[in-house]
Amino acid sequence: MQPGTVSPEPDRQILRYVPFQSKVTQGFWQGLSDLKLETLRLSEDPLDILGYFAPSNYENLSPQFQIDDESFRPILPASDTPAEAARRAQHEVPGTLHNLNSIERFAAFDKQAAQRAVNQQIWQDIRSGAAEAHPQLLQRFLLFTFADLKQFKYHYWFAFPALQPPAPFTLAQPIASLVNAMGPAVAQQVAAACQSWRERAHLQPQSNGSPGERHSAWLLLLAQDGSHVTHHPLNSWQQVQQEAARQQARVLLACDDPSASERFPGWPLRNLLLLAAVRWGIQEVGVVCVRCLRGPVSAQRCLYVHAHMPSLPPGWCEPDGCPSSIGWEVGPVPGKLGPRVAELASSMDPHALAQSAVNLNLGLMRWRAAPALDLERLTATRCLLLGAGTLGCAVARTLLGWGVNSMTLVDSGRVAYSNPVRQSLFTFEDSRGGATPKAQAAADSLRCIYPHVEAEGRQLTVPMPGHPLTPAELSQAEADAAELDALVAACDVVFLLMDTREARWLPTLLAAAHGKLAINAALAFDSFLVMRHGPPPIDAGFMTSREGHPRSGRGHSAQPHRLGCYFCSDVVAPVDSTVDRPLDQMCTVARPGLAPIAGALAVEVMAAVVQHPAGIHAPALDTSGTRFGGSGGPEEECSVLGPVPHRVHGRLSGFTQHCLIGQAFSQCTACSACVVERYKQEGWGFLQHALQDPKWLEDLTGLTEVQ
Amino acid sequence: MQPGTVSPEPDRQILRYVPFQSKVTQGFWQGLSDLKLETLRLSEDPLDILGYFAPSNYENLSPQFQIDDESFRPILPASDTPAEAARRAQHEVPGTLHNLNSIERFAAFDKQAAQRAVNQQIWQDIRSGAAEAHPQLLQRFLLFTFADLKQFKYHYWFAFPALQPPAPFTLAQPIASLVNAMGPAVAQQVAAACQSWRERAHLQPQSNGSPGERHSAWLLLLAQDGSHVTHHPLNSWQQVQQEAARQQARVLLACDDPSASERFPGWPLRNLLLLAAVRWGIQEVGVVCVRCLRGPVSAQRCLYVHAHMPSLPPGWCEPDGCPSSIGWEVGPVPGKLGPRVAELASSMDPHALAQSAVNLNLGLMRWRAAPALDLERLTATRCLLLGAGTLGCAVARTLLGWGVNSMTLVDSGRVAYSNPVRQSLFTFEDSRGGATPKAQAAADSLRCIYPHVEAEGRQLTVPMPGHPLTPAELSQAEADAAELDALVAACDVVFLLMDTREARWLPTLLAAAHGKLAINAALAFDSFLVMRHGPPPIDAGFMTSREGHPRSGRGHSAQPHRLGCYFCSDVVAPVDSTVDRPLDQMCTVARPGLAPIAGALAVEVMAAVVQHPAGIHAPALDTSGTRFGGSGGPEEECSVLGPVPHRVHGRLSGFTQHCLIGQAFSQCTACSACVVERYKQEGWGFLQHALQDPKWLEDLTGLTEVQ
Amino acid sequence: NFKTTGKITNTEFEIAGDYLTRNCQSWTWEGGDHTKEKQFLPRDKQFLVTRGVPSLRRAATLEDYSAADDMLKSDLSKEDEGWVATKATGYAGKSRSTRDDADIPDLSGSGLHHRGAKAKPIEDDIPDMNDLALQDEAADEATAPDTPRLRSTETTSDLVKTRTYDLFITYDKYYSVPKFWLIGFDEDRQPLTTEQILKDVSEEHAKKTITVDPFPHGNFTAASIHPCKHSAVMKKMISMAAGSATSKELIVDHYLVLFLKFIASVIPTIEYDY
Amino acid sequence: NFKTTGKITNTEFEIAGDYLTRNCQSWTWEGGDHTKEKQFLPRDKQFLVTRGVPSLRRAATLEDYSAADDMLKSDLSKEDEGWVATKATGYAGKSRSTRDDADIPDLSGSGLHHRGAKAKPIEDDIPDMNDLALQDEAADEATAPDTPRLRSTETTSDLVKTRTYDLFITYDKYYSVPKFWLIGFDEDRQPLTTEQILKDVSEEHAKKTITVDPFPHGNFTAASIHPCKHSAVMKKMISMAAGSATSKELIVDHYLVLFLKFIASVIPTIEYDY
Ligand SMILES: [Zn+2]
Ligand SMILES: [Zn+2]
Repeated sequence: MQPGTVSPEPDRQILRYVPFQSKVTQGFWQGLSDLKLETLRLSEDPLDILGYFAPSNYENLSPQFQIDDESFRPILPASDTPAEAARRAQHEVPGTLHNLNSIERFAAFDKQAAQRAVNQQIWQDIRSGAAEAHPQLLQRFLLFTFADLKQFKYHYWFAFPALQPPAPFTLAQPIASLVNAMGPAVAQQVAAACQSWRERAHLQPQSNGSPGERHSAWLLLLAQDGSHVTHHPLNSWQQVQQEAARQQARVLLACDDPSASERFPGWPLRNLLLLAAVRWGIQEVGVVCVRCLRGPVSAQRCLYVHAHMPSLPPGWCEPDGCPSSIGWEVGPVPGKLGPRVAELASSMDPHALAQSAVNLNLGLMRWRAAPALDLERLTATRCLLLGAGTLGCAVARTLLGWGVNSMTLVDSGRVAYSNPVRQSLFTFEDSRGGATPKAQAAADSLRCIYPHVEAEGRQLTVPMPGHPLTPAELSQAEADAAELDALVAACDVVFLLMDTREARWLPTLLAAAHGKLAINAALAFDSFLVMRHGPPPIDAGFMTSREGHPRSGRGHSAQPHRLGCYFCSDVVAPVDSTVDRPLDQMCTVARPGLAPIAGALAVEVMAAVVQHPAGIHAPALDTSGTRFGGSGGPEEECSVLGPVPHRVHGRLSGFTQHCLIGQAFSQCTACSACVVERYKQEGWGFLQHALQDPKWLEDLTGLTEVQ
Repeated sequence: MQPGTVSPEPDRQILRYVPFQSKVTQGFWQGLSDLKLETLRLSEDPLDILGYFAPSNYENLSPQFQIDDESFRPILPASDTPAEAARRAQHEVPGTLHNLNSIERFAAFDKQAAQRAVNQQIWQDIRSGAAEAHPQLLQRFLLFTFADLKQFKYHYWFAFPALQPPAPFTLAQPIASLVNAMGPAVAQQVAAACQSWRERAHLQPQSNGSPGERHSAWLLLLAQDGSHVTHHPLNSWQQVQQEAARQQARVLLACDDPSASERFPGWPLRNLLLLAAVRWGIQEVGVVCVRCLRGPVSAQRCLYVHAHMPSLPPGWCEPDGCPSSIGWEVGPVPGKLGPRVAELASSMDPHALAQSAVNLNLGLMRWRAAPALDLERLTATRCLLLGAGTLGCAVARTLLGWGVNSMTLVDSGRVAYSNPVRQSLFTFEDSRGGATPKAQAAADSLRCIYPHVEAEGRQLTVPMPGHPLTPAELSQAEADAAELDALVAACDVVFLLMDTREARWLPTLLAAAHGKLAINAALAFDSFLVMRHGPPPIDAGFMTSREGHPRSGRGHSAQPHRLGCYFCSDVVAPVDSTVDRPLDQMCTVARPGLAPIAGALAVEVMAAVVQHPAGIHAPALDTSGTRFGGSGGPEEECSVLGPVPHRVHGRLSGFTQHCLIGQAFSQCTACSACVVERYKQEGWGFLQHALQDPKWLEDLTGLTEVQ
Repeated sequence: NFKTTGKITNTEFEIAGDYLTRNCQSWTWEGGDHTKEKQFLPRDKQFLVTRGVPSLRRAATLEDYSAADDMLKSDLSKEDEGWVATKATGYAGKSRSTRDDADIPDLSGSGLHHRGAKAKPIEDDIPDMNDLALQDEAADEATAPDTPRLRSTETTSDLVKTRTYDLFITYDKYYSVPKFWLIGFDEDRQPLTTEQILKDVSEEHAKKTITVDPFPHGNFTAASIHPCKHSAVMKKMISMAAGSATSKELIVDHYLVLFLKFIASVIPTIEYDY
Repeated sequence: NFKTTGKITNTEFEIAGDYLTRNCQSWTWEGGDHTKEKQFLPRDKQFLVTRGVPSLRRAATLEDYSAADDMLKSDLSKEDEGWVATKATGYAGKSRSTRDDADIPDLSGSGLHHRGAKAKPIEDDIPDMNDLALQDEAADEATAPDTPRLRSTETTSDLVKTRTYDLFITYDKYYSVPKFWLIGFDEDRQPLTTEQILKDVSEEHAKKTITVDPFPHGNFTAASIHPCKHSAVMKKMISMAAGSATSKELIVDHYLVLFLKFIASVIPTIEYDY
């Protein structure tokens, strides 16, 4: 179709241009995804979109061409507002989007046919004068995309077609900065005229009432002596030319130049020069490549290009003689043309966004309230929740709030109709038919709240002393005890959230045997107890073997340096003198506010312990300020989250709350050295005996003698 | 088909029988529903089921025929257990269920054809001897059902076919009790033999290993002198007959009789007599209708019936001569045959079950913990929750726990990705895209938890002083203020759960203006304040009109008998000497346990106030036991739920909690008489001024002079 | 041991159940749904049952407190006060035999259309069955006269239609006590709603101790008495029974009889055996 | 009023925005998505924006504290300490101009394959485009030499590919302060993840003050600096600026310039104008 090619004159340097680097925002991909899902569906029809570029504003920065959420304006439903102005600082360029349905379509699509269609449009706009009236039309672009909406992965390829003249444009003189080419004074005049053009453009409303369009190219009329410079639109070439002849002035071409290079102008100049050659038939032209520095036009940064046009063979300018073009963007391999891929799962996948939002929100706590907070230590804590009822649900939710990522919930029950109103992880649907196991439903619910949490539910009955087992049940109980042992071994913190006292015995023992932190919460009708268990007897420096029977018959032979467990207070310990009724040996009827309070406090006690440098050995402070345990340094008193209590007793009647301290009891049936050691040595054999005959356990620990 | 009918001998009374009254348990309908949904779907094929009857056990009680969840045993997958025994105390009878797909099918189905089929089965069993071996076969029944699974409405109709002899059976002598008929001694012998039969039956395992079948009819061999009685199975008629002839003994027929009537035996005797007539060809027979009294056979209650058989025309007993039958159950209209309807929505509709379970569970609280608790007063309390964030969600959940039925949630925000882990009514799905309004999502979530709650969400911005409004925003703010006023007027309790101090001002004023209880909760990083606002100034006996400016420049002119509001403590009040930092004027970064605790406490404070006889005027107790307000009686100190606090201050650092009292401040910008009065008089005009210029408000109240 | 705790083991439950079924033959052992078998009890002795027990009066109409009840109540500590009602027959035994059967006033309002506010006139829902030529059947001269729904002067029947109950006792391993279940039927033998059942429960206990749960050995839900305080009450009753001079040595076999006496104070209207 | 509260009204925001766009022309007003227009601001002045601002270094490598920062910090009360970081350029102004451009060590590890652990070698995902006969185009003699991704000794280009940012300032009516938003792009002009953006945020503020929210005037999400403490910090900065002898009378017009100085302490790596 090209009537002929002419080689450049050998003595002149070829004019070279810096290609655009495309910049696609997440907003564009979001818009494309929405459009495809809601409107396009399987359509591959080409779409009119907009792109944006601006003169270079920063040194050294490669030129950029932006596509963003506003690029879809031409295809969005017209609002009742007037037609949008171009964005103030940028030129708005029409383009064509081909969104294809598969990676194969993306590869096989006849891109060159699409390219030829755009070439034709640009050629028409040049020849018709449309591009003189709207110079941005010279910068029409093509975009091919394939959106993998499941993986938030977007394949794309831009073309910025530059029509090929019969031979390259050449330099009549080397490229120089405007200042060097014209001298500082004239350069300042020219820059000022360009600045005036840029500022004036959008201030003039168009005839239809919409804001003025900012033209990316214009003419400058430069007085012979450089004393004054005026700016004119591109389509006034004839008049300006005549005026120049009359005034003996020079006409210069000016264009906003996205390139920051001191040696090469940007891509838009290419089609502009072709327009000058084709439309105006000129042989050479002086061009000011307009660049800014942090806003205003900078004479220092502007280039002056004196371009020499190739001679156009006869008939070359005919309408059907549309030249071919180049302008495909390079791909990820340097220098090699090809598509790119944007992987935006982390910024567009709602799951990833949720995770990020939650983490950032957690981080806010360190900002001023608790800068020393070791969040990672908390979030990495693996929690085992024994019981998924009112307390279990409340604890799990507060753990989620702290960002704790790994939770295992154990419960043997199923969701009943009366549960959801008090057990905050269940809905009516879970209770329907009464068939959903609580542990499972709770874990599922946690994932619905926060998909990243690693929550697991185990339907398991905790073997309880005093609930005799038939031979048929023994093997199941053995398996349950073994599973529970494994679960305790695999976690960092055990929460005891059951509704009977006896169900807490085995987990208390297991936590002591494995040296894990145990947090205990128990409710009465309008009071609660939240406590952490002390460190295991071995850790605490207590002798590990049972030297015959306990040393004396005295009941209060507490070890001076160890905090007690839930069962240590079965005989009234000296420090804990308050009412210590069996809080749980009654029906689980409690004021509705109690479980959320106790559950939240249980987690906050855990958090305080985890943040304390001494961890499970953290000393305890009671309400009166009395301290228990630790090696004595004042810095030990607090964790980042404040003093660490041992037992928190609260009452809704009167709205009181107190921290108390209870020492370990050497005859404790759950955490004393002899019990822990026996379990470690004998395992199920010991458990079976203890479960079947709690009295035997009392004999073993010497509690019988104390009674 | 009936070769001929013979009229009864005119001189004898016709033997009459009490029909069964069918009894269908909810378990049967549940099973049928499951079966239809999971297995039958649109099938209308007849199904084998089981029915149960027993001898009369209580006086006067009409005879019953039971269908329940075990009735489906024949069509359930065979378990690995041996064939089931009949239920110990009952006879198991085979029947045929026709479950039809629509009410029209139920009406139009050819029930008489189905009836003829059962007639044929019974006729065959009589003639073949099968009914002698298994007398329950005589009681085959038919059941037609249509299950409206959406409305839990079940149409049903039973038939207990009694084959028609050519003429009715008649009484050879009047019916009498066994004792009257045979004398007490013989009657006791007979009853003892029957008791022995009943006890022995299920003790003898069948040849296939399954437990013995309890026969509903048998033979008695009664020695001439009544000295001894033996029992024999029905199919030993020939031998027993011969034995009787040899011993000069009488053979009596015995059958378990569900009728309690002293004058009429029950339905099963009908087909049994026909069997005797057809199979044995006898003309008359003595029958013992066996009845029990609370377990054992009662000679007093048993009837003795001497039946006279109609003479059977020749050929009547042929196989193809199957008689017709009667036995359709009467419907709801007395004496009129017809189907019945069981409406089981309240016992099978999961929504109804949930409501009932929740109510029953709430009732447990009154059982021992708080017998005087006025639950209705609490559940009828209409609550307005301003804010649906961490606090709003926690409050709504605790209100659900108390059974509060009406909640309106107000919030202007939308669910963000970081919300669900801390705001317990939202899930990840709500935050997806960030488009769901919080108020709406929270209300929806409440209904998912408990479908009966009346929860409404309003997306509304509370106008705040110090946030100046442009003219364009004024009309929206006016509408918002009006809506808020209406919401406060329509509720009983307002919860202030926003995250800025200034957002609480207008609701505080509105609660005072409408005399509603306001409960306020505010969070800092690790501390919280939960308080109730005092009664409005007018209620408290404060002068209602503003007599010029406040009386003096003294800042602490608190009214002695009114508790303060949140804003009363803006100048340090004498009672409230603790730290009173602006708890909420910071970013909502709080330890995760804080919101559930404060939210739960807010509701519990509300519950204590609502339960107190003085309501909003309830005196307050602080932690030291100091009392404020009330008329002085000691009985006033507590509500059923304990002392009512004014301000509850808590800290997670150190796990402390204290109740404090703050008096009302006569220059308060939110609850003082002059402010409340001005709002009542001027409405929006006053609000607009106050919102736009908080300083004006300070001038108005005289706070400026105090500062 | 059961004397000090008020609890019994599964084995003791079996012993007491055997005693009950021997002495109160309206109670029998059953196996129920074998797929739901509890291994700690024999396959054919999973629970105790008695069916079709009549209930002639509603709890609200019962005014004949037995003196023994008051005695029992006054002796129980405050801890258990919720459990034994003042308005109940019970401990003293079969005071119901002294009742006058004419005293059934509140039955007159009940009956078919008494099944809750939702029930429309039933005729609306029933298809036109005129096609079914059964009319003449009703005239069958061998069918006994229709049973009246309430005691009337009509002499054609000596029967009465009244509420009945199916009652179950299971063993609750968690609390180590028996658990009592009831399903009620109205005068037309249709299932009672929970609300209706509550009218047969002592006012002191209605809405406090009754919950509705899936029956563990069958495929239905039933009202049950929450067992969490059973052991405490049973302990009291056992010590009182043992203390009374007339009673023979109390053995665990008698536990369920005692238990049923206690239940009778909760549900005074159902005339089951013990 | 803004001096005592640190807050500004929407009208003052407009005034300060006009001042900023006049004096720092890289900032412009825009209207954004008109369906999301806030009525309290003019239609074409909904927010301020500057695009394509380069960021040559990561925050962790910035060690050139300005003395003024330390001064500022020491003067702020404990209450605000989280807000002004020690490791930041900021109040003292354009200390960045003193930087040596050769000091870009950490860019060497960045680039195309730096887009997170999930990124497989991109070639795997790209379809074979051999069918497209474009190879010879790359040889176009009029195309300037390829821009290197990092500053190298190659003399063919004087350009560099580096991170850039689009920056926005909106008005937050709730807190009555400006709110700062940023979207980042990597060396290949592909969107940065939040984690990557955090590398451009002062270590004191990263993960503490940055949240990701929907941009109120567009259809995208962006990182933003949480505005809840802006008023307190601005109040401090205003009083310090007013106190300094060299400064002219501080008027509300200067508010956003001061605000951007404050933001520069939070995000020291982005060389925007103020
Ligand atoms: Zn212990
Ligand atoms: Zn006030």
